[in-house]
Amino acid sequence: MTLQHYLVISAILFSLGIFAVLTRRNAISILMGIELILNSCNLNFVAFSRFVTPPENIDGQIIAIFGIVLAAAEAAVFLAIILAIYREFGSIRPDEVDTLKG
Amino acid sequence: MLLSLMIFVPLLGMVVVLLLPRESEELIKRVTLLFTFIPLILAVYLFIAYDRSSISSQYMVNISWIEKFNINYHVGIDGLSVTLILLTALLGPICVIASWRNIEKGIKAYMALFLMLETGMLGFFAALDLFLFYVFFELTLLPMYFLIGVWGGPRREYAAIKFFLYTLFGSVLMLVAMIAVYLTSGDPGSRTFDIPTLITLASTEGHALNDLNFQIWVFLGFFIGFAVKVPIFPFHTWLPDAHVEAPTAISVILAGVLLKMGTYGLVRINMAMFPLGLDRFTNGSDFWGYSLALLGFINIVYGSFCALAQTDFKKLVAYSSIGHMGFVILGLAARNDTGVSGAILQMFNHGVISAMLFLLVGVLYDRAHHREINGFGGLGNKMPIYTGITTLAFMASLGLPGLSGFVGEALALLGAYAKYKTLTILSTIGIVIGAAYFLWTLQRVFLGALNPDYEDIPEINGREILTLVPLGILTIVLGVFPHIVIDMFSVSVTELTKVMGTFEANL
Amino acid sequence: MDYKNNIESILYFTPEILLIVFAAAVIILDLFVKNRGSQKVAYLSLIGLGFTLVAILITNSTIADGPLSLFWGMIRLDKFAVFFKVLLVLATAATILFSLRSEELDERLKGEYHALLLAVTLGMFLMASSTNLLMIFISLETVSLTSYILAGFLTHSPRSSEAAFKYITYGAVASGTMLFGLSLLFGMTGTGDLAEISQRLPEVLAAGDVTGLGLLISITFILAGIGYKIASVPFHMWSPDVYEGAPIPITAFLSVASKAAGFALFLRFFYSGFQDEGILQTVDWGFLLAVVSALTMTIGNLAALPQQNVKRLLAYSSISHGGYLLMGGVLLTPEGLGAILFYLVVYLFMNLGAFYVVVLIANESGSEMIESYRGLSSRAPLVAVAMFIFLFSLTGIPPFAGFFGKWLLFTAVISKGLYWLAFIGLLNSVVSLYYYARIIKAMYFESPDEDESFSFSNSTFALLSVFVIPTIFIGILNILYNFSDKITL
Amino acid sequence: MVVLLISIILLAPLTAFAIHALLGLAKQGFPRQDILSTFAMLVAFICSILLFWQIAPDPKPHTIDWISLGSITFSMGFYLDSVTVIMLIVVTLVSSLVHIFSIGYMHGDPRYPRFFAFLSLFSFSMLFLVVSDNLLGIYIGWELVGLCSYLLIGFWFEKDSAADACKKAFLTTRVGDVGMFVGMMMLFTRFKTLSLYDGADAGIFTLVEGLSGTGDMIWLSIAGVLIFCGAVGKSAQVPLHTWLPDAMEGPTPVSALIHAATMVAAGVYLTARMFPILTTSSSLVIAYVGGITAIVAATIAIVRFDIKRVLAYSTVSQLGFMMLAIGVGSYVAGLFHLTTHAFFKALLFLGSGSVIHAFHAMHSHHDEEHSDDGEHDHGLIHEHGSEIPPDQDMRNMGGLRRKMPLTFITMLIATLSISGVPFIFSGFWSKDKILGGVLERAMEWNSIHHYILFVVALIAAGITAFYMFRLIFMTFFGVPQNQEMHEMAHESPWVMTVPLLVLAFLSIPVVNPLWFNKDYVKPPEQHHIHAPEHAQVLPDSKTRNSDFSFAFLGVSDAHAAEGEEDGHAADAHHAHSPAHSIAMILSIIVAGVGILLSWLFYHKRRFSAEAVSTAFRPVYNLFWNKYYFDEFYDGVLVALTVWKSRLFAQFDGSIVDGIVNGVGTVTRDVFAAFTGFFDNSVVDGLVNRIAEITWAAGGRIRRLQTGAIQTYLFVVVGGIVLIILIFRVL
Repeated sequence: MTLQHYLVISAILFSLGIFAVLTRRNAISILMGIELILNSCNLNFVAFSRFVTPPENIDGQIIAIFGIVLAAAEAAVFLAIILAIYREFGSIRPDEVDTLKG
Repeated sequence: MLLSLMIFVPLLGMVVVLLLPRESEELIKRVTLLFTFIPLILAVYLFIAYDRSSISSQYMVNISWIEKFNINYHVGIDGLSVTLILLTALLGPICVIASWRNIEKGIKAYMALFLMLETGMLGFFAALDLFLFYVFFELTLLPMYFLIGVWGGPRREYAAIKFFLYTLFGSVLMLVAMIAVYLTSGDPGSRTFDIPTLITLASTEGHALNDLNFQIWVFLGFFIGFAVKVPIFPFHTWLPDAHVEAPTAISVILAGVLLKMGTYGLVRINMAMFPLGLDRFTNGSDFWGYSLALLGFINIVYGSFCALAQTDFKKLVAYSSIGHMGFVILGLAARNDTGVSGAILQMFNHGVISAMLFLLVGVLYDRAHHREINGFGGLGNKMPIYTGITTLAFMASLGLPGLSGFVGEALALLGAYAKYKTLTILSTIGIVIGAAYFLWTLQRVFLGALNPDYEDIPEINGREILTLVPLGILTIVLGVFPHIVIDMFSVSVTELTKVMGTFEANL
Repeated sequence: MDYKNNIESILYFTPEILLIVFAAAVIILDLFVKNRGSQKVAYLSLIGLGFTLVAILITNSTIADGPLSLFWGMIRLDKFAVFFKVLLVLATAATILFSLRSEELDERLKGEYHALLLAVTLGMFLMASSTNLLMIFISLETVSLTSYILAGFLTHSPRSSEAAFKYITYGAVASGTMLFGLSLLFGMTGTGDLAEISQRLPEVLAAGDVTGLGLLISITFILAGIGYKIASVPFHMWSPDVYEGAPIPITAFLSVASKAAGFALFLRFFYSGFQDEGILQTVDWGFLLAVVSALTMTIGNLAALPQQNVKRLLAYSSISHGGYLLMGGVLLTPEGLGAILFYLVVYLFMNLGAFYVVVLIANESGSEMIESYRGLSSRAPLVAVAMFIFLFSLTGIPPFAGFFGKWLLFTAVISKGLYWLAFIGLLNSVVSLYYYARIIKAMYFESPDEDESFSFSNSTFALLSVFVIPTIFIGILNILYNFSDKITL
Repeated sequence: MVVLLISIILLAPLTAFAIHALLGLAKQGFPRQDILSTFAMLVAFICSILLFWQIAPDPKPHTIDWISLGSITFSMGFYLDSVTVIMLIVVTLVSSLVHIFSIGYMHGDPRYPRFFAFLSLFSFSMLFLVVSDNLLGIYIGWELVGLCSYLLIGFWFEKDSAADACKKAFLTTRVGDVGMFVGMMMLFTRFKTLSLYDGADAGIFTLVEGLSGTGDMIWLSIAGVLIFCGAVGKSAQVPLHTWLPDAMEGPTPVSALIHAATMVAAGVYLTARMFPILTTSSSLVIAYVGGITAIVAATIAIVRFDIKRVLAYSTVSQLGFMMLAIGVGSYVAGLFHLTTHAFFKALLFLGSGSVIHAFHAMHSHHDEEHSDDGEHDHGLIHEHGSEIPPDQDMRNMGGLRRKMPLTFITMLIATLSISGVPFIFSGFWSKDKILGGVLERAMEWNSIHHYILFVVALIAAGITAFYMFRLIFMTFFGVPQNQEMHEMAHESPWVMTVPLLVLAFLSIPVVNPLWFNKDYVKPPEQHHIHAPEHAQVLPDSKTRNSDFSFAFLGVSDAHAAEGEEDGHAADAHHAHSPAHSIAMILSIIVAGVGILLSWLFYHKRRFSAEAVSTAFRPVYNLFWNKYYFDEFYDGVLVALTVWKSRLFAQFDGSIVDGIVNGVGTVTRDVFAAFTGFFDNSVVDGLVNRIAEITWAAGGRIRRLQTGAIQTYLFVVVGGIVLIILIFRVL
């Protein structure tokens, strides 16, 4: 397993995330997509810190951990807002939430 | 210091007016009149005390303003600017008196804006720092926009925004050119906006400013900026609308002073600062060499013919000023003593005459509440004095010798003929057409049988006469003794033509 | 540059700490305040901001001899950071004052609201001063997360919830993308410190370990995150909707503070990371940014033209102003930097002022539409005057400060020969006059629908004048022109 | 002394006018303003007489700097020589007489003071024109007299006909003036000065001598002709003559003063002044214009019935004679005819005025003339659209010689004079000089041109005699045509008859004081007239011309000596040249024939004019319709101008604003699907189009803002990809 493998995997993850975000018709799925994106980033960081930076330097892992934390926080806020949306619009289909436009 | 006082007294007046309660209208008017009268006195003093023999600017004040960019509050007057300052200061009180009765709503805001406008105009003519120059130039926009837009006629909003957009469009081009000049004027440390310095730099061999291509582009930038103001065909379409909609006093300022700001800029910046660029457009070698004169010619003929076609009294006068500004452009394009002096004199005289004309239109409009020329007729009997003054103004405007209009036009043409024979001869058509539309108007409004609707139209009253008489006297006096004004700037003009006219034997 | 370890750093970190403390204090006080209507919490947070400001100025005095790098190079304390901190404190204070007067804000959640505002400010402080990829990402997320909540603060209003939803979705994706870019950058250089990155990149580029494409991809991804903060094309699309949906004070806050913080990040990132020739040669960043800025201002202005909702109109106008600001950064020159900082100050006053007028009118007439501004000149003359000063300043007409700001920006651009960009910018200011003038027209040239005049308290006028006076005088008086010389990166 | 006198001459009428004007502005009546003006004129007249003995041997202009620009100075000043003095005397004298006459004629007019104000202003302008030493000054006076003529023709402006006439007069003359101005521009550009005589530095006449080489000669010819254009306008020469007959709408004294004696003669005066710069070719042009005018106007005059129009056309014709004279180089004869004509034509007009006045008495002229509805339908004959006021229609007159003997006698004298009845009447001498000059020129160069011109002039002279006596016969002889009008007719009061007598007195040379002028004692051309001819035959005539001009203009001893021998040569030459005797005989014959014919037609009624007119219907129509000049101008020129202005207005409305419109409309149509609305209350026209485009663009961009979050995100991704692609391509 070389760096390339990790990078390819993370790239695929990232792309899948973007794809999900762009295409899913459900807010939750979008959230999942976002999670995918973030995790691909984490994977990158870890991989880089493993292969690129000297072993004693663990910046990559630290960043990854912070990334996970922030992802969690984001997910929490996101879900809260999705609740609010559901209360107001009775739906969590993102394409139905479009009263603001133009 | 005197000069700065004159410039900012109206601004002070604005503050005072704003502090006054809006109910006490009479007081507001009086205060405004006072604060427009002080600059007049100062201007007259400057006009008399001005040393006619010296080239350099006088009463200079040069205080550092934004030293980081070497921007100074640098004002001063030379013969050219003092002339126009006098014109501005003179029209100030006259316009206030003219607005005495016929501004119904918001007299306070009106007067405040008017005072702000006057500061802008006076400052513009006195500024010797390019940045200051631009700031004052723009400073006249805001009040004008509101004065037309709020107190104007039925289509005032349209006229106001059109005026604003046109001028702003022109002035942003000017801004680019200005910044380019500033950046080219030297190394980061030594850059300057100082007009006299820039003029000397631009004519020193080998300096970056002295490069032909650079000057051509910068010339164009400034030129379009001023051309909108003059206005020069095809940037003129805002003028008739603005004039027709604006209240009388504002039309007077518009035609009397704001148009001159354009031509003044042409002389002060385009001619003095960019001799190479000017030469490119006036050397008569190829099409571009004729372009400036051609524009002047088009203005003259085009404006005159359009005026001939108008049936709205005010529009007619508006188009006639387009025509008359054409003579200024033609004279400037001649870039010799005779032509330039004629042009500048024409600037002053047109300021006075067109002011008279618009005041007269206003007088008639206040009585009849319309401006349809064909709607009148035979007023000559009912309003003899008004008819007399109108005849005087018309005759002056159509260039009757003995009145001020003639001298400027004649000199401009004489100067231009030395350079552009054909164009000048063709431009003389404008003289005939000018006579044609003014006489035709005179006939349709005053001669012939009286239109029964105006059986009891009141004669012009004392207040209106008060506004007109000084201008009338000026037209006659300057027609007989034009040197009163010419001597003011002849030295500066000689200097100017020397600076730029080194390309040819001075005619 | 001397690195401070964590313990030493605490001392220089006082402003941020104060913000955290007061955020907590606000929440606690909110628990004890019986009368929900009372404005104690707001005043407490204002006091907190006051303390913070003092602290900032004190820290400022400590860096007289060169900037400091805190927490082992996580964040940097320099004039640049101080400048933005002061700016942000002012913006936040203004926002709190607006909120006190805004009638749409929910009474029940005052505590959280102000706590969140302070938290956002904290995040922005960090954005302005972070010099490490990790710090950059964390600060960005801090700001974003709190902003999402603030945008959706009107839980009872669908517009607000929708705004929050769009904001978070968009923000999450953008920041995720950015994080990916950051990870790539980290991978290329093996470090998170901007300074080191700027040293290493040329080497690795020269060594060929990294292709220009890789660099381009990572930077573009990062740009997505920053561009989303400063709402620059093509990452601007969230802002109109969010601005329209969010409570007006928050809109004001986002359009000024969040944008300023974004620019702080942008400047620090590009100025400190990309000055090196080697990097500049891989991709023509200057041209990229120039195109982006031209598109931003143009699209913002054009889209603003047909707007009937003043709030939304101002949202688009703030997009175009982002474009103007970007012009200064195009060439990464000191003049550009100075111009941007100066314009940010001006923009703070004139834009907040304009939004404040929107708040006032919305309170009185309950509408944000242009119609509700009809005849304002007769119903509330002073407010109308203030508004036209703000609008003409935004247009960039002398003698108002906006003109001088624009003038600096254009000078910076032209000095590097980008005439076309300057020209586009100036044409845009002509276009912008066109929609600002529609508000002026409504206020001055049209007669009001109903005649009874608005009544405003003196404190309102006092606050208004706080914005009007600088808008008039910053440009004319020669006071602020030189401060930017001291600020370097 | 000279300066003082001239200043008085100029200032007297000016002051009078100023007083009038101020009183008018102050709405103050003033007792007997007529006296004021008249007195001013008399003062001026006396001063002119005094000036007569002040002519310097070699006159220098008295100048002051008017405008001084860096390198150029325009000066203003007087130039005083015999010609100036003669003109001064003529103008002041006729003007004074007309003033006196007007006191009676204009009596009771509501705008009585204004009339005298205008008269004073006119007199000032005319005198200024006469004494000016430079083209600019002349041009100023030139335009000012034009203004006065405008004001006075339109004096009864309630009459639409008067309103039209004054406008026409001003515009027509202005067309000529523009030509003159262009000529001035050419001279100025060449010589850097507009002064004619050598003052501080050389004047045009001196500089002209420096010119040589055909190129310059052509240029100079053009300049000369252009200057002459001014004269064509003012002196109503073909083709710009049409305004003068219409100008008769003005009060009769005005016609007498301005449109007979002085202003219209200014053109002749100018041409004479500019004589030194006239080249052979430009002289020929002038001669032809003069000749054609003479014959055309005369033929038109035959068929007029309006007594004033007859006189008007006769004026035009006589002016043609003068131009002809100058054109052939014998311009002394021209000036001579100018002076004599001034007197007898003024006399004729005043006489006709007295007749008209007589009829007015019944018609209550003044009330009727400017009643607010400017129409006067007396069911009387309509002359081709423009109707003749009944009191001016000769067909209403007849047999007045008993009613108004003084008027009759004086007018008869004038008529004899203008018809060129030999020896006792001044007109004979002057006209004979002209004919003689033409013939002489013809014989010397034996150029076909001048022979033609001579014949033309001769015929014109004959016709002149014919129509003038037609006027006399129709007016004063025969039986009264309109009985009731005849009843009311009466001799005019003394204020009106005295001027008539004075003028009649002046029309009889033996008693004409001017003849005692040291130039005019002997028929003037004796020692002058040949010089130009010599000059003209010389290859380069300019130098000789100017020599000559000084020989004449400065009646100095120095020049006199030269002039004397020149004159002797001339006399010798003259003695042998039969030209003058031939011309004299022929002119007497044609005059006799003309008088005889008109006697047969209009007194004895041997032949009926109607029969002849029907016999030669086409010719008659041509004359009757004044050669269709007016129709031509109205039809073509005016229409063209108006059309063009309309066009331009159109252009302004549509094209200029539409430069962007084209783009605008297209773009708008493209964006029409997207753009939602358009705020038409803000702007239209040019800005409107730009607005529409920008609006449309804005609308389009708005549409991108769909409100669906995923679209936004798609844009984000697309943007990123795009950037990367672009910068990889780059």
